[in-house]
This record gives sequence, C-alpha cells and structure tokens, in this order.
Amino acid sequence: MSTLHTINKSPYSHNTLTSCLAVCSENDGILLLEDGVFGAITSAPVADELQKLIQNGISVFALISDIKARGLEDKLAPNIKLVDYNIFVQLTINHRSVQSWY
Amino acid sequence: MSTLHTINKSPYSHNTLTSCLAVCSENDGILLLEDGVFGAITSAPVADELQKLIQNGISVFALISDIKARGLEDKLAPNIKLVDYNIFVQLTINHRSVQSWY
Amino acid sequence: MIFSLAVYAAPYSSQASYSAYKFAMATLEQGHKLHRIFFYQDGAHNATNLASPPQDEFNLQQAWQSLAKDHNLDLVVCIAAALRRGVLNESEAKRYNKPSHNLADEFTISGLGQLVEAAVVSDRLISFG
Amino acid sequence: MIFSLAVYAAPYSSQASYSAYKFAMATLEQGHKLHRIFFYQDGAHNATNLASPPQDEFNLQQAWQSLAKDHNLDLVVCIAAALRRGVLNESEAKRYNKPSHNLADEFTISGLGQLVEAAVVSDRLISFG
Amino acid sequence: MSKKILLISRQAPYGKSTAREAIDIALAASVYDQDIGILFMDDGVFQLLKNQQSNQIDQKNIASILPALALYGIENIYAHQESLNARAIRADELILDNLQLLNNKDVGSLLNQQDHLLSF
Amino acid sequence: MSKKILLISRQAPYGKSTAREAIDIALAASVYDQDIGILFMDDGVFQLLKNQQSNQIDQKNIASILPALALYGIENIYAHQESLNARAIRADELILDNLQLLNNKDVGSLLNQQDHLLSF
Repeated sequence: MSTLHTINKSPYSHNTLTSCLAVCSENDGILLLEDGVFGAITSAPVADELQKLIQNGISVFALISDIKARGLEDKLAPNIKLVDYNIFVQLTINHRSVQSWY
Repeated sequence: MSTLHTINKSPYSHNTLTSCLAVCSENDGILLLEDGVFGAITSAPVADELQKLIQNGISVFALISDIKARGLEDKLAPNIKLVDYNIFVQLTINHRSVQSWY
Repeated sequence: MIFSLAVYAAPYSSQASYSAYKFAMATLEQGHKLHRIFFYQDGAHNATNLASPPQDEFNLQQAWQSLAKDHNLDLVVCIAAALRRGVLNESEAKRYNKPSHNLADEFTISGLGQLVEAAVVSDRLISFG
Repeated sequence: MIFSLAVYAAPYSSQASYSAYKFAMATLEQGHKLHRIFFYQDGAHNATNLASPPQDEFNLQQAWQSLAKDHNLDLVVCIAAALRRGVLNESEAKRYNKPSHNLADEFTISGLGQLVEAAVVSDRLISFG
Repeated sequence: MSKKILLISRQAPYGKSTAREAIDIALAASVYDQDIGILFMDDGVFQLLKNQQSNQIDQKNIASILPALALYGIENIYAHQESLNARAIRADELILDNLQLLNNKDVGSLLNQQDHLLSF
Repeated sequence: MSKKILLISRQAPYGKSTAREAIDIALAASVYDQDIGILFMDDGVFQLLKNQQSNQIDQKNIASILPALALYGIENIYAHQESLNARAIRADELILDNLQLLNNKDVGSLLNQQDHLLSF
C-alpha cells in the first residue's frame, strides 16, 4: 500500500517538501498544489532530489490550475505530471491514504 | 542608523531567519520571539552564522517569556541576550525602524 | 467511494479552503459520496454568514452553501474551534450571552467526534490546511 | 515617544496578537503615547465580540477592550479586511444586508489610510503578524 | 472493523494553536474504538520537551496535557528520531517515556499501514 | 516633513492573501504625501512574473495590479537580486520594467534609511 503526499507550501520559504521527501517511500505519490507548485520549477530547492526520487519510482504531480495561476508553465522541471482536480480525486483513490504537509 | 529585526517563526520550518541574516547590517539588532526563539538554541539551523554575526557587531536578543514557555532555558546558544517586553520596547527606540520577518 | 474532507484554514486568507471546495466538487461530479466536510481550526471562518467580499471576488462561504444545498451535504464546524473564533449559532450565542449569532445556513456546529466518525465511515479522508 | 502598532494575525490561532498586546502594555507602562493599533488581514478577527473561549483561557478580545478603555486607545480595523472576514459594525451590516453585526466595543472600522496616517505621525510603527 | 488512524503533529507548540488542537483531536478520537496513533515530527517534537512554562505567555501547558494521551488509551505514540537529532533533543529531556522512536524509513512504512492520516 | 516608508513584500502570490493586501496598502499610502517605496524579496518576487492566469483559481491577477503602483506615483520599486537568482527569474520575465535591483548589501542599506518598515 502507498501514500499520496500533498504539499501546499513553497519550498523556498517552508521546509515541508524536504520533510516529505525524507520519509516518502517507493510507489508513493506527491501532489504539489497552491504555493506548493513552486516546488515544480527547475530551480526549486531539492529539485535534484525530487528528480532522483522520480527515477526511483515516486510519481510527482502538480495541479495545473495552480501552475497556470502563478505563470510557471515555462519553468517546469521534467517528469512532473500536470493534473486537474478530477485526476487529484483519482490519485487519492489510487493510494491508500493521503498525508497533507503544510 | 540601524534596524531592529524581529523573527517569530522557527528556523527549522521557515526560512525567515536565513533571509534576515542575509541582509542585516552591522549595528543592527535581531530579536527572536514566539516560535522564533527556536533560533536561539545551540543546534538551530544557521546557529554558526548567527554566532559569526554576533562577533561582527550584530546584537541578538530573545524574549525570555517565549524561551521559558517552550522550556529552552538550558539549550541556549552563547551571547544571546534574554529580554522582557520592557527591553523590547527600549530596543525599538534604540533602532531607527523595525523590520518584522514572518 | 465514500469521501470526507477536513478543512483547517480560513477562506480568503489562505487558498486551502478554496482547494477543498474544488476537490469536493470533483468528487461529486465523479459520482462519489461526500459523507461530511468538517471545519476545524481557522476553517471555522468558512461558516460565518457575515463575510461581505467585493462583488467581483469569489465568495467561498456562499459557494459552500450552494454546494451543500444542491447535494445535501453535511457541513460541520467544530464547536470548540468555532466558539474560540467567534462563530456561533443561536443556541450557543444564548448560552454565552452574546448579542448576536453568525453561523451560515447549511452549516451545523458539533463536536470533534464528528471528524473521527467521518474517518471511521469514509474510505478516504482528505485534509486541507 | 509616539508608537503605533499593526496587527496582522488572528488571536488564538497565532501568538502574534498576544505579543502585540504585551508590547502595547509595555509602551504604556513606560509612559509612551500609543497613537493607534491598526488591525489588518487576519488581525481583523481581534475585533469580533462573539469569541467565547473557555473561562480558563486568556481572552484577547476582552483584553484589548479593557486596555483601550483604561488608556483611551484608538483600535482601528481595516474595513476591507473586516468585510472579507465577516467582522461588521451596525452600519456595514445594514449596507450589506447582513442579519447581524459583531464588532466589539472600543473598535472602530475605517480605511487603510488610518495605517498610513499612523506611520506619518508616529516615531515608531511596529508590526505583529 | 476498526480503522488504523494516525495523527501527525508537525508544528511547534504555542506560536500557533495547531499543536494544541491536534492533541484535542487525539483525545476525542480515543473514545471511538479505533486503532489510533500519534506521530511527532519536525517542530512537533518540541511539544515533547519537559520544563515548558507556558503560563509565561498565558497559554495552557502542552507538556502537561500530553500524558493524557496514554491515560485515554492511545498506546501508539511515536517520535521521529531525525527530528529529535536535528534539534539536539535527548531522550531524558522528553515528557513522555512510552515513546517509540522511528527513523525516516520507519515513518514511511508506518504511513503506508494507515487507513487515514490526520495531519497538523 | 515627509517620512520614508518602505513596504517589504515577501510572500508568494495566491496561496495566502498577504501579497494582495500588501499592494492595497501601497496604493492607499500613495495618496499621502510621503516617500513610499516597495521591495519584493524572497517568494515575493514570484508576484512579478508575467503570464499569471489567476482566473484559473478565481482570484484577481496580481500581475495586472502591479503596474498601478507606478500610476499611483510610487517610483521606488525594488526587487532583491538574490531572490530572483535563487528562483532563476530573468529580467525579461518580469511584469514591471521600472524595477531597481538590489543585492543583499543594498537591501541592508535601504532598510537603514527608512523611518518605517511595513512588512508583509
């Protein structure tokens, strides 16, 4: 069984994404939303670690409406999947439980 | 003229103290209060940098009621001066203006 | 699937309540059951009927009420959180000798047990804070 | 010296309003003039008269009111912040067709200009958020 | 069938009301017949320090409330070892002596075993 | 005598209302005859990005409001260079072209020249 992690704080100002990455397991998913989507850009703190985790089987998603609202479409790191609320709901079904980091 | 900086967020979870240290100048003062007092303990992130700044003439203060409330009296880094609200008021008078970081 | 949501942040000041609202809409559109939305901590401010944002701004309190009416939703505000933050229904206002009450229609005030009960009966409990 | 304070955080949920209150007390004890305390953003929640915390907890809304009465303080809530967050006086409640109002005594609702004016006439303006 | 529910308390005491309100949920949850646990991590481990004198800031003492968790029958009380290490908090400084210490990997596994996660 | 007042806007747009409410103060302050400046630093520099489509989340567009600062006579608009660098934001991505870029040391000096600092 696996966990979906949601992150809604900027990794530039808060350490929530770092905390999440330290404990998330193979097959877990990470969804970035609200100010958490600043973690999806190439220059984000822990961007390298995020890419490494993606290679190791962790899926990383970002809410497309929050990406567009903040004008970040051209700045996204590779392998981050853009999703809408319908897919967000589906992700919560595909994982056993949801840990919201804030 | 100099600035008094106040910090009320934990440096373990927020990057406010780091931001403050990057721009504070000689003769400035830094007051830690509320959850900002976690920045006053020996193991705090940027504890080394804080000590260096103290050597360079920046004064660092922590609100004693917030230190005691959180049980941190035995864990304090050196050269951090414990102050009460009366001294806090005095510090705001001794500096030209106050920048609150949160 | 049976979903419940927990909302811990104030509307307007934080985007989290709005995200919860959009998530709630999506679960309903997909035909899932939304057992309860529980408002705790600053989430209690979602339940005031006095918020008066400018006409051209999204009014989340109203949006919750419409959604609840359309889908017969159970919107519950934690009583302890609500009392501390000044969100009262008529009976609590009387009990505490307060001059008025401000709980919006469609919301009910109840205990923390309602969050735990929601966890027990729901397949998924998603927190927004 | 002439002080003014700006309070940007909600009482109870955050310690910042309490810190502002203690700072205000200290300025008055030292004989300084406290020109104005301006409540903005979530600080607007300091001005509700409906908060009903347990008897054994510190009641910051009441504490502000006592302090204001004792020292004839000018407690001003930003109207835009207050309207969005559901803190209304009688005339705003009428204007927006709201069933009740909840602004505590000793607080007045006014515009953002009151913060700027406070900055202009005060030697020190200290923010708590 | 009882559900496995884990509360995750990550905020420091006093600066925000979150820590206090998380404990209130844990106590409320204990009366339902479920498998309830609570995990302290990140700044949440500061809640566990002895010698808190919260009367200094007119707040109720978190350290005094925490022993109620065990009294209310919550047996699974966890603390994140790396969070304690980063804050140089030793075992003898903690108010609870029935804590189970978990490393990063343990926390990951624990999360994956739960039906619901309540995060604060 | 006019006072030097600097607003410091450090929060990202949209996740919290802080960014928006800071701009409202700047605009309100402009009608008083004071020396008003505004400094964007830390996540506050994200407010300056072009191509914000905040209608996606039912909020007013910060990037559309910012040009009003100059229209309201606020001439001193600063951005913190190190904050832009850390976020890999280039000058051509910014909605304002009248920005003065300041490094760490410049910011320190700027703060020390003010009568009042309003921080958000």
